[in-house]
Amino acid sequence: MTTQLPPGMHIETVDEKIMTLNVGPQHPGSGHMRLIIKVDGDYIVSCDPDPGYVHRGEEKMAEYRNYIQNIPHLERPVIHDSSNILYPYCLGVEELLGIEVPERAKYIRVIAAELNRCIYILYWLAIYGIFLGHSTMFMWPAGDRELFIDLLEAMSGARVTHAYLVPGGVRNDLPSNFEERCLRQVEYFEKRLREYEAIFYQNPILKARTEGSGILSRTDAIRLGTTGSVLRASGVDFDVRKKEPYDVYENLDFQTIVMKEGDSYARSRIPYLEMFESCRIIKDALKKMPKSGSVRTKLKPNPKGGNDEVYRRIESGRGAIGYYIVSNNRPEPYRVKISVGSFRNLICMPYLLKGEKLGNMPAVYWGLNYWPVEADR
Amino acid sequence: MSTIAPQFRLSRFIGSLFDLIFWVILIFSLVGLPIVFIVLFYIKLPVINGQLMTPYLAMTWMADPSRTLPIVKSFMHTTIFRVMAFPGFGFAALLAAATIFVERKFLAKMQLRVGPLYCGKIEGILQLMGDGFKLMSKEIIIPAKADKPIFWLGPLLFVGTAGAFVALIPVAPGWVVANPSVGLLAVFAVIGFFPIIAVLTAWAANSKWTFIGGLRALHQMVAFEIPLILSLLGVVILSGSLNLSQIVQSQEHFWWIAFLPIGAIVFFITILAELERIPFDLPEAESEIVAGWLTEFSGMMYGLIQLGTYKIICICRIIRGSIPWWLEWSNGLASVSAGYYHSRNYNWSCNCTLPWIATF
Amino acid sequence: MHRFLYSPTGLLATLVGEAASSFSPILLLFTFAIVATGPTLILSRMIAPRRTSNPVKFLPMESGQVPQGEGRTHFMMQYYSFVLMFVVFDVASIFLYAWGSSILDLPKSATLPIIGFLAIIFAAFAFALYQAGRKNIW
Amino acid sequence: MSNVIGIIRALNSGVKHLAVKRFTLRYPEQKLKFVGDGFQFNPETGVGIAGLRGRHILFHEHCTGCQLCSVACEGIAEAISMVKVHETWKHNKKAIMPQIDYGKCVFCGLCVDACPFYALYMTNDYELSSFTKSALIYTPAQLAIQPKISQDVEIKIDDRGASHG
Amino acid sequence: MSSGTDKDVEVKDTAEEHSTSSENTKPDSMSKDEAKKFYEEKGLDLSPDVPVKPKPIPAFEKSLADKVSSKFGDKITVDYVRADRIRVTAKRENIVDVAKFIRDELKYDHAESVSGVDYPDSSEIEVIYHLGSYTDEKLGRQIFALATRVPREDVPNPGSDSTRTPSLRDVFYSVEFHERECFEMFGVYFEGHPDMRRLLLPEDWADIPPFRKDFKIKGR
Amino acid sequence: MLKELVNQETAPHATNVLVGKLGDILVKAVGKPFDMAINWGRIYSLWPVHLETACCSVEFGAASSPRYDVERFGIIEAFGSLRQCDLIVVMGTITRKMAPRLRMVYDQMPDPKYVIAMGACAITGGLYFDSYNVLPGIDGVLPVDVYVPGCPPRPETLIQGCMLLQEKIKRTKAK
Repeated sequence: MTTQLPPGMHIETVDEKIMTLNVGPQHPGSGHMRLIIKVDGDYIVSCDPDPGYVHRGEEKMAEYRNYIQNIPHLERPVIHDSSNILYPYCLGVEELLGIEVPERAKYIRVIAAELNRCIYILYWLAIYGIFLGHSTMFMWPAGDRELFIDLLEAMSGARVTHAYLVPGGVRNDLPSNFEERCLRQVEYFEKRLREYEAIFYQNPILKARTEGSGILSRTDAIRLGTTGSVLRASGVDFDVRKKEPYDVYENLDFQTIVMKEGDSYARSRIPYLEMFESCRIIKDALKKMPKSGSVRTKLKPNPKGGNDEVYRRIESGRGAIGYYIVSNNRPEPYRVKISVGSFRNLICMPYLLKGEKLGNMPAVYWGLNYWPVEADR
Repeated sequence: MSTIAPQFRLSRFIGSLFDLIFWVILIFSLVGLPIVFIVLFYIKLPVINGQLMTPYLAMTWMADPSRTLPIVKSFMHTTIFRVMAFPGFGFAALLAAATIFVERKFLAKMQLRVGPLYCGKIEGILQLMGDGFKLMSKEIIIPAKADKPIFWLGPLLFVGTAGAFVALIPVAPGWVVANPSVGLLAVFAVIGFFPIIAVLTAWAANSKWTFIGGLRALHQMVAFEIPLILSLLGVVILSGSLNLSQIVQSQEHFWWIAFLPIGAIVFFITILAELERIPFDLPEAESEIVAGWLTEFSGMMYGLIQLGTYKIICICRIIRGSIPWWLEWSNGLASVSAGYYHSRNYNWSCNCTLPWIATF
Repeated sequence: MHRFLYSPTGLLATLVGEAASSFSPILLLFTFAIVATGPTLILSRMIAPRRTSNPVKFLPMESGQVPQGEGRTHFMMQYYSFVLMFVVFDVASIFLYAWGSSILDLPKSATLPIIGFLAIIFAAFAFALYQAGRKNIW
Repeated sequence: MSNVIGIIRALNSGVKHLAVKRFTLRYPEQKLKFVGDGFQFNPETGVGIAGLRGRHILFHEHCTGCQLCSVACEGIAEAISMVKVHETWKHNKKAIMPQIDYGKCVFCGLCVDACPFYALYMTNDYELSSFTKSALIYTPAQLAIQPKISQDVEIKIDDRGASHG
Repeated sequence: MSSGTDKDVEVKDTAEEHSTSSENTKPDSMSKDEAKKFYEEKGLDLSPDVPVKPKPIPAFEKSLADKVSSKFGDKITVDYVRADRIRVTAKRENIVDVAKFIRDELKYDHAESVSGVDYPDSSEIEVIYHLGSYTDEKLGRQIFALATRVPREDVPNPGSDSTRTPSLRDVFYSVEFHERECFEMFGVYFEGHPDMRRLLLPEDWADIPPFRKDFKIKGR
Repeated sequence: MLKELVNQETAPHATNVLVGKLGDILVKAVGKPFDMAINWGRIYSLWPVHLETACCSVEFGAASSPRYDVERFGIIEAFGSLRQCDLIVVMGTITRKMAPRLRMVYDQMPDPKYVIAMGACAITGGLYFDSYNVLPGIDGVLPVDVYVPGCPPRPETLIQGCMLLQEKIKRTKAK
């Protein structure tokens, strides 16, 4: 009697004792996605992530736009980390077209990327705070984030969607007295960051909620192919900025933060500690940056790539972002594939949530540093 | 025969009745009252207190404080005044409103922002009135498969039980609505109602979130009730009475907190749990189960439940005052924890120092 | 006073009368709260817009999805033991008040059984707390 | 015990912030000051001049009707369409000028980059909300109007925290 | 929309004219430096469309590629070996063996992405696994691109036509969601995958898989 | 009128007319201040529903952050059930998968409810005008009250949009 259903379709069987909860899309604890969670009492029996609510077909549309027109598009998946998601694209296109980037532009790019990383992490931290019921931890990072937004606004002119990095450099030069202002704000920001320690990270109630929940062992972290803070929280020392330095990261002074516990607490703490490193990088880059010079190599109006392909990656706030670009002797790329950290970490969700208590769900879910818009592309 | 029956609907009939009552009251107050006063001028009145109460005098009573005070005083000692106004319902409701507003501003300051500002010109002082008006003019949605009578009754029962709670609290010497000799036990009896109401409404709403939330509320309130009871035992032993007024009077010289610090801490923690305040906000943990057992409530129903909740908060603060274990100290701590943790709209643990509550 | 003590009905009447006089205000405030706030619900029903044409509005809230299954189901809650403990110990601990309020008038030997009683309660509490620490059995 | 100390430290941290200045910018009364007059572009060096990317301003006397801005927007948002204008300008032989639909515009600034005649800039004006979609379409005449801007508040950092004065 | 395309064509024409005219003025016999000077005087762009300089083949990557090719011989083809990047194409019959060899012998332990590329001209869809390594220090910079080609049908019927390849989920666990995405976007069915369901697209999607080249988006 | 009232035959009808007219006058006299009071309450108590549809939610978060603090206007992100909300801010792109859910969320909210279309994607589709999975604006799904352009709009623009919405509420009838 049972007919063969086409793949992609299945029939739900309802168990009396197991309750199916749709966490999302309209749910205070979900982002732009849905988790189909089955609970037996207070325990999660299974979790089936259902992303795709923001799937906009960026990769398909990139095939119809030339290399410059793709810039505003490809930063949309993570608008609050837009410099970082454009970074590998610019690197890849530069490799395809054989463009050299001026030295000063490289430093400016690194500064923009690090500022943007801080902006991303602060936003994520704010969300993490409010989902653990800590509204002060929403307000403080969301407010301090504005300091860096001001800096990037002065650099590029837009609050979040900067479209600042382009193949060949950056779009405009730094404004006057930027360095002094940047140094002042970064120093103030480091002072502010230490305030979070007492109210959030050393808070016993937060620790009780996050410590020991959703433990991901080192072997599992490698096997599941996780990336970014999830990977480093499980004790794997891997950071693309260190392992495969791009632009001028090899000249700069910073270190990778690694923790061994692999639980939600470690996953929430690593991005926080990385912000201190970002501040170090910014200060170091401001010191080492050439004070004047060109910031952009001019491109042809409609540059064409060869019959070639390239895979470039960088480290963003959510993990490695890789661009796989195939070109085809045309002004448009033949295929663009964005391999993003959020999508790679998505596989952890059913793995970690199974057997957890329902109360640990927000801590585990947002500890994965998951930004649904990026994962859906 | 069947021509009338299908068209007649009880709900519509009752609705029209209420409509009628509304208009009658309105027209009476606009038209009838002036007429009454006009008529009063032309009718002879009896002698009161050796004075002929002319209509003129009756009018001056309203303006002359020396004549008004005796009447107000005698009214103040009636039970109905106590129930309605001072230690009773009106006072608690006003206090609850003040609590919400002060908390909102206080929390905003702690989070480096302003809080309500534009509603009511002066620092958003009318914000709660605005919220109240809005909630009153919102549609009330009853879910399709809900158990309607219980669903309607839920908020009313909640407010009513909170009111019953108010009745037991001595606010000042001699100012208490109900003064039973076993007042403390009555407090526990009233507290025991809240989980039942939560579970009933949760079950009635026929939604998954309310269901889980109601069960969590039940379990949490029930689990913390025995520690709550035991933590107050020490006070009863020391003061030798179960009457709340007598307990208060027994601490005229020094507070029992000096002898019972552990009990005090246990009481503080358990009362937080009983009130579903942060960090014990599992029944309303909005990032897991949308709004717990409040999920399906809309409009004024939600407003009533918020009113009830804040009333209980105020009462519990007064309990802390009337069993003055920590007084300023506790209120200070509570005020800090307000900014420190927060869930739902403005559901902060306890609230800021209002020392005049505790000064008696 | 003695007169009432000798006649059981008189005692009952006294007790009932006292209870009525001291507890009735509670009931009065309970009803007053309902009477005072109930009209807001009716008023709200009168002045608020009501659009009942859309049946989707009355579905249970399910995060923007069409709900699957019933809201009222058999549901295993792992905290059931708390309720059992409550039923047993809540009543028992209320009795402590009877003892506690008159402890100074009682002979000292009366303390012994109550200490035994307390020991039982606290042993059970300790066991419950110990179980609470073992998260895996919740 | 460490838990108690942790809670007390957290409370202390919260209390300290009662003395920190409020960070709020009271928007309708105060407005943020931005770097520069708006985003501009120098086609000769190929590098832009930093500034806020608000709505555009069109200098009629420079616009030649070359459609480069429209073409630049072609694959991005298709916000710019060329419309006939009644005026006949000296440079503009085709008598067409850009008309921008802010319901589509994404404020990327690539049209400004594309304009080789210094005719299109972006200004500091960002208050564009409206009740209808059609009010979001700005004709060339509307685009030529210099926006009134009163942006004077800046972020200040001192010992008592950051504030807006 | 129509006017837009017209404009597009117009500009492309002008651009081509521009480039052809500059080529025409360029004398045929010119050394590289002379050409550079010529371009600089004209104020024209210097960047070539296609990088021309040949890069040396790095030794470490070459050794890795040799290991694979010596093991499998002509079952696989090594497409290129560049700095930090190796690309190998295997037939779909032995892609599982190749992947196992790469995992066990070369110590690549996870897949970074699974991408498909549609080639309608040769009627094939290419599936590329970008593999990386966390455990081996030396492989930190390396990305190993393992590709395979599957036949493509003009009228796709995802799941029940010949566009299928063995799944690598048992070899690299991390490809699970990537393969699901590849399935819905290209219609490549991965045999042996435990949960081959739709992931990102809406439940009622009834069109052909959207990332195929014959799926046209609006107005293009 | 008076004659009709006195006349035995036309009296019932005329009384009805009179009473009806009196009622109209009363409703007008009472209704206007009543409307004003209720609208005043609605203006300063807009609780937006928590529905993040796309990336504009970042700027919505920024608007409720300490810097822009929309709680000044009484707008609190009612972090809970949609049954207690009255404003739905469509934060960006609506995909085909999200559209039915969006409509359902809107349907389940209690009346009166308001819609703000935030960002270019919500207004016209914006960048994704030719995407296969994105709706060209939400006008076909929801009745929009205020359009807030930008990609994403600055928080100031959003606040300006909210003020426009307040103006709109002020001029509508209460029921």
